[in-house]
Amino acid sequence: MSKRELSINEIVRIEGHLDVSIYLSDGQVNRVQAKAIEGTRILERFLVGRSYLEVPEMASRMCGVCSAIHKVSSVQAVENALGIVLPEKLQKLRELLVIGGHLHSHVIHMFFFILPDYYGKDSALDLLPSDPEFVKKLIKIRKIINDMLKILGGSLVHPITPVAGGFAKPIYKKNLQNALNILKLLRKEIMDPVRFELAMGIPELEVKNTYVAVTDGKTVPLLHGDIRVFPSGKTYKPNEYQKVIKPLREKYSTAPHFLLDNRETYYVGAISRLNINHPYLSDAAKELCKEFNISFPMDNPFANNIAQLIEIVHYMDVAEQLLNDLISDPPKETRVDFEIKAGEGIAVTEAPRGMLIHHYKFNSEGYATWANIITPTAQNLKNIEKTAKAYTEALVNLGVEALLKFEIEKLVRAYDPCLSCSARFYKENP
Amino acid sequence: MSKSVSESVKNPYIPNLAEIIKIKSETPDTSTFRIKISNGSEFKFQPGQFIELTVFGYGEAPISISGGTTSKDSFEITVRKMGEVTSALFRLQEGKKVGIRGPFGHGWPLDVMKRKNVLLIGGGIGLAPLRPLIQEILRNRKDFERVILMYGARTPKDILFKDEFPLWSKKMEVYRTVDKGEPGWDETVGVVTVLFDEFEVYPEETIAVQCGPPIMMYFVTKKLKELGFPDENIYVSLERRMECGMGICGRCSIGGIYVCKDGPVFSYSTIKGLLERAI
Amino acid sequence: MNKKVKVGFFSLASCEGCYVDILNLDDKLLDILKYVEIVESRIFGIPKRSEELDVAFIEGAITCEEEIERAKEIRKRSKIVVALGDCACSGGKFMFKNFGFTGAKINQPPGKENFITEPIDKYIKVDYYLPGCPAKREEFVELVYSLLANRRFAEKPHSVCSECILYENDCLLEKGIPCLGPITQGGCGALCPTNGRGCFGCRGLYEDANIDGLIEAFKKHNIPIPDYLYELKKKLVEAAKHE
Amino acid sequence: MVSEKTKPSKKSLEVYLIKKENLLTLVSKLADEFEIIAPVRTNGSVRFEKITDINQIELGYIGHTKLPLKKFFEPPKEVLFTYTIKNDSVEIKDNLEQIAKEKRVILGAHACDIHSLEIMDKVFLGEYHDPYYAARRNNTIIIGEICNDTAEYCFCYYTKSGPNAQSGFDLLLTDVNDAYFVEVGSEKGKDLISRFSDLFEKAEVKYIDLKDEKVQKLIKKMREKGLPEMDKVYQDMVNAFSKEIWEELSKICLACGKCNYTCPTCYCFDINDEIDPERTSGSRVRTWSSCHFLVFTRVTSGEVFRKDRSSRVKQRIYHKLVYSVNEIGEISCVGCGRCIDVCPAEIDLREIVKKIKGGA
Ligand SMILES: Cc1cc2nc3c(=O)[nH]c(=O)nc-3n(C[C@H](O)[C@H](O)[C@H](O)COP(=O)(O)OP(=O)(O)OC[C@H]3O[C@@H](n4cnc5c(N)ncnc54)[C@H](O)[C@@H]3O)c2cc1C
Ligand code: SF4
Ligand code: SF4
Ligand code: SF4
Repeated sequence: MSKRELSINEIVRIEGHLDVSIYLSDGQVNRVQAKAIEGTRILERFLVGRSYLEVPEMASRMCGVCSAIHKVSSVQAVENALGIVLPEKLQKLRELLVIGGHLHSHVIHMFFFILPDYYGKDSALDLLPSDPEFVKKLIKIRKIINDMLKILGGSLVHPITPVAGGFAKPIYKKNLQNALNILKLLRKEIMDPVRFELAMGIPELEVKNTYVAVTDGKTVPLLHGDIRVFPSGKTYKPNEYQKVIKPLREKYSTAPHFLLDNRETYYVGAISRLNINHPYLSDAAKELCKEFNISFPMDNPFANNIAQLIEIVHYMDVAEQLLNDLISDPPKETRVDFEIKAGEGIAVTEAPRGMLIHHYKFNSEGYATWANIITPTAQNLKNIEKTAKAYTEALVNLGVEALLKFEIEKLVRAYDPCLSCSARFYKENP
Repeated sequence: MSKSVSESVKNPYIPNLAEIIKIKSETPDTSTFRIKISNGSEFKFQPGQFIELTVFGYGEAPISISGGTTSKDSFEITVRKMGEVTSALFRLQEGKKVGIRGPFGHGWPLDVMKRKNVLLIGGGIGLAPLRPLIQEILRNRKDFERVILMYGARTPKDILFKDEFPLWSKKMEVYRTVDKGEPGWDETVGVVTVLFDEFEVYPEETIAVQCGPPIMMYFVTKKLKELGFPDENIYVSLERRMECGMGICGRCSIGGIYVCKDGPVFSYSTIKGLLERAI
Repeated sequence: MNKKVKVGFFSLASCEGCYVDILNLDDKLLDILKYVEIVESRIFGIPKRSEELDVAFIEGAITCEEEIERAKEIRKRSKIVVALGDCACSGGKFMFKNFGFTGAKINQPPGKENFITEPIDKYIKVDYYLPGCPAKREEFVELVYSLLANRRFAEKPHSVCSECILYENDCLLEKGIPCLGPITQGGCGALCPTNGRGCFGCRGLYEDANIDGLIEAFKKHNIPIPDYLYELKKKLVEAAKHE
Repeated sequence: MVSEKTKPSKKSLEVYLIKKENLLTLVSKLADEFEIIAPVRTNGSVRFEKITDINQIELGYIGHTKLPLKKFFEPPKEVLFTYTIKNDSVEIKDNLEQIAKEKRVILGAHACDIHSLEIMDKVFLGEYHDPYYAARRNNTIIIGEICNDTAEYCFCYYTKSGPNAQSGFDLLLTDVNDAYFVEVGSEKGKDLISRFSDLFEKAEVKYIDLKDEKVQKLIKKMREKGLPEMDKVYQDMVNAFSKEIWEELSKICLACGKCNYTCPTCYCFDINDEIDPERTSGSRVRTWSSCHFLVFTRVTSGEVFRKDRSSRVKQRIYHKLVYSVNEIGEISCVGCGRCIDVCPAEIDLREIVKKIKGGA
């Protein structure tokens, strides 16, 4: 009997700390554990007792990569609690900001975290000597997106402008015009790298998964919609999330794990969004799917990356549409008035890495009395374990165990995990 | 007042290039640098004036001229390694270029001291601006009556201009003290003011000039007043933060006067009348 | 400069926003790489090598034993340690992080009723601080360049307000929006107030912070006084006693 | 020093009229040659900016801009010179050459701001000449404007710097309904008129009266504030130096420095070097500083000469009303009210002086 444990410590090029342990005996894969080893920051605890003004600021600090969506989701949950309804145009501005954040995050993930894998390099910077022009192009792309984020959010990490009731600062027509110009520039630069990566393809691995994403039956929604499960087709209202999404504490991890209905692992992320909402992709995104023979549903866990690339194109189209709308008829107000009162608010949104839930209760003075945040990566951990097990088995069967460590890292990375936001429980001493 | 250097270039903010021609270590953290203006122009100054010293790549700092009255084109500064600019200066070797603006300000009142007793009081690096005055006095020794130097340093190692003291002692009375003695030190131990017990002074006929840390000047002045010195017979050289040296940057203002252009040497009667406390 | 400076990037409990913001330097980052070699960084994809380092940048607060050990290990092999960002500098979540959890009872993690996040300098010596949430990327460049040029890293001994006025912003206090600008150390270019939102103090206290004065100013503008200001005051009074 | 509010003598003064649309024409013509700096409304408040479009100009704004005109003469941050270090030699390149090339017109300066520049002149062009300031002053044409109304914080009447401008302008406009009444204050101004003579017409005497009426109205309105005359409080201030009031103020002053940065006559600065990482080139930069910061008087040994906040609160106010009289012969408050407007602690110079006069 040969029992052993293969551990992969501190997977690089992901956001946060994650170890993976694979327990093998006699060529059999017994168990795979995804262990969030992030020191705990128990953010919800910080939120309790804070005023509605501060809650989104602190919630934004869940994650430095996708701070835009955390900020906006948090603000949205606050607004729900206080009964604030945003005028349509401010809503559109919010969406624009979030798209900026998604583009920013997808670009980092696809070009800086994923790309080196396919080159067999440690770091995107290692590509510098062999292909400086390419690296410079990637950097230029980021710069363009950064310029856009700056216009809409006021800062690149932890955007400043979204506040309960709207925006902290007016965003003028000329700002929007600038953003539109920037977007056009982006389109010019980004299509080559997107095609390049789509052409590289992904490892073969078929695993049937359950996919969960926000849906509204009209678009690929980011900020508003119901919770849809695929393939079952079951749909839940945002305020029903606690009925289906059930937390599970694993002793080996500082992050909570989640199961659907207490039994099923599920996948959230770009792949789920598109498996569920692909009919509503923009024309250009659909074209691209055709060009690369992409059809839905995709059942390869690595296909999340393909979905992210498709999304880059889709989001640019949506952003352009939004900008054109807003430029032709810019928002007149910056912020709507509201009164502070007790209430409970939930925001179910789509972060770059998948479905995100912010849920707060406030007392009558506007101080948070309860908070719950469910991040995409935490929801994915169980599915990471499931697919990593399947992939390990496939590799062991192929007799390429030597590649195991590298390939499993690659698989984990395909999920675009973000540990700093998922790990929020205190690490109990064993 | 001599403004030769600032006049030779039109813009008073632009330093004149100068060369370090000699470095002499005085104490573990203090050295004397002899500096020569590069374009060969004359450098005239009065004892007590200061320059703005640039170490290129680091910045500027006000430094008193510590010697060289007799030379036409070079002078000395004695600098303690303290912060950014001064530390950078210590990394330079002979032959390297620095920048000089100035001289700035008003020096010691030599005319007032003539035919009087002179009491020089220095503390630490504060002896540096007194040195050109001492040199001047010794060169024209007969113009002055009794000349006394009181000097305090932290330890015997920290005493500046060690090899000049023997000569100075020959031509004037020298009293030294250190805060912390060590084996071999047979002179006084204690703060500068204890040296007042060593001799007798005649306040009316004596001009007292002092430079040292603010706390020293505070106590020395208090003592001088106790001894009966009239305000007009007490002079101090003040230190303040300064950036321009020309009374524009506002940093060295004390109750309406500027240490840089109105000082750094002041008669106690001037600063005593200020709204703000100067020492 | 002939030999490149070896640096490592590490993160403890944090959101990694500081690193993302350093990535946001974009082409300026390439300039820095002329002088700097990144020998260890998870986010740059450079795995643990346990080499000796010239400079270690540590992001994140300390929240558990492992992180204390990790910080000590990094300190041991680094000539210079830089606390990067508010989490590392102050324990995170801005200056009010450890102060007064008002309102409802807090869910305490089991067995750790007095759980608190700590700045790294509680456990190791820190040579430089880059405050802010996230740390300001331009300031990161400034620090790297000062180290290269053997210069002192310039302190920012002024208030956020003094930067706010340079943008000719209308003061938020006048609009009834709470702003910690008057007691917060500048250097950020008053980024938040300029974008219409009150300063949250992410850069730590301004050296002459007048907390009482701010409380008075809030009162004058009918702004409810956050509890943490009183807590902060208590802490400062205590700290002064210890001096 | 401006001592009395006299109205312009009807005979000796050259006065013109310019139609409002002609003023715009004038500005667009000047724009070919000069940078135009004018009041512009952004986010609700008015600030002086380089304009790119004459429609941005907002003449007739009431009160003050947040930052005064000093930002164009002593910028918040400016490079004085740059240098390169090569082997053993150093080459210095003075930025003055660049500055000397700029040509600017400032449009819409109010009386208090115009006078503030005259005060700054005494500092920067006094015993020592600051060539950077001098170059900018030389390069700049000032077209002032008489205020249409006084604002909450204005008290220029009590500092003898307004509401009429006596000197310090090249041209001075007064809005007289459909046109501006134009007074000439300098050779530069005269020059402008003769170069663009087709845009101006001779003003009838009645316009002098119109202007005078306007100024008198402003004076009347301001006098209702009942403040002490600031140039006559010197002795009271001197006597009040050790009064309790400063201790009280130091409790609420946040030492934030906004009052210094916003004041048109606060000029204190810092000088530092910035260099490249290879230490081969650098620049000497000057930045604004504030006497409210501890670092203002801190020297390397760690000594801070104005450590107590009360001494710093005092410094600014005494500099304006006392030290300035010793240094340049006049008070250096022009009554613009900016410091009162921007102070988060709502510290009000006028109230302080009133209290002191009242024996506080
Ligand atoms: C009139 C006068 C004469 C002086 N003479 C001497 C002397 O002969 N020998 C000597 O060793 N020291 C002298 N000093 C003190 C010397 O200027 C400071 O030690 C020096 O400025 C420290 O600069 P730094 O860059 O090394 O220190 P840092 O602390 O790095 O200073 C940074 C900057 O702060 C400013 N600064 C700091 N301290 C002072 C200060 N005391 N005065 C003015 N600006 C300051 C300078 O602009 C300097 O560039 C004198 C100071 C004054 C005002
Ligand atoms: S908005 Fe905040 S930072 Fe700006 S001046 Fe007001 S208090 Fe200061
Ligand atoms: S603006 Fe007000 S609070 Fe700030 S330093 Fe000036 S007087 Fe003090
Ligand atoms: S002191 Fe205040 S009122 Fe006087 S000129 Fe300065 S900013 Fe204006």
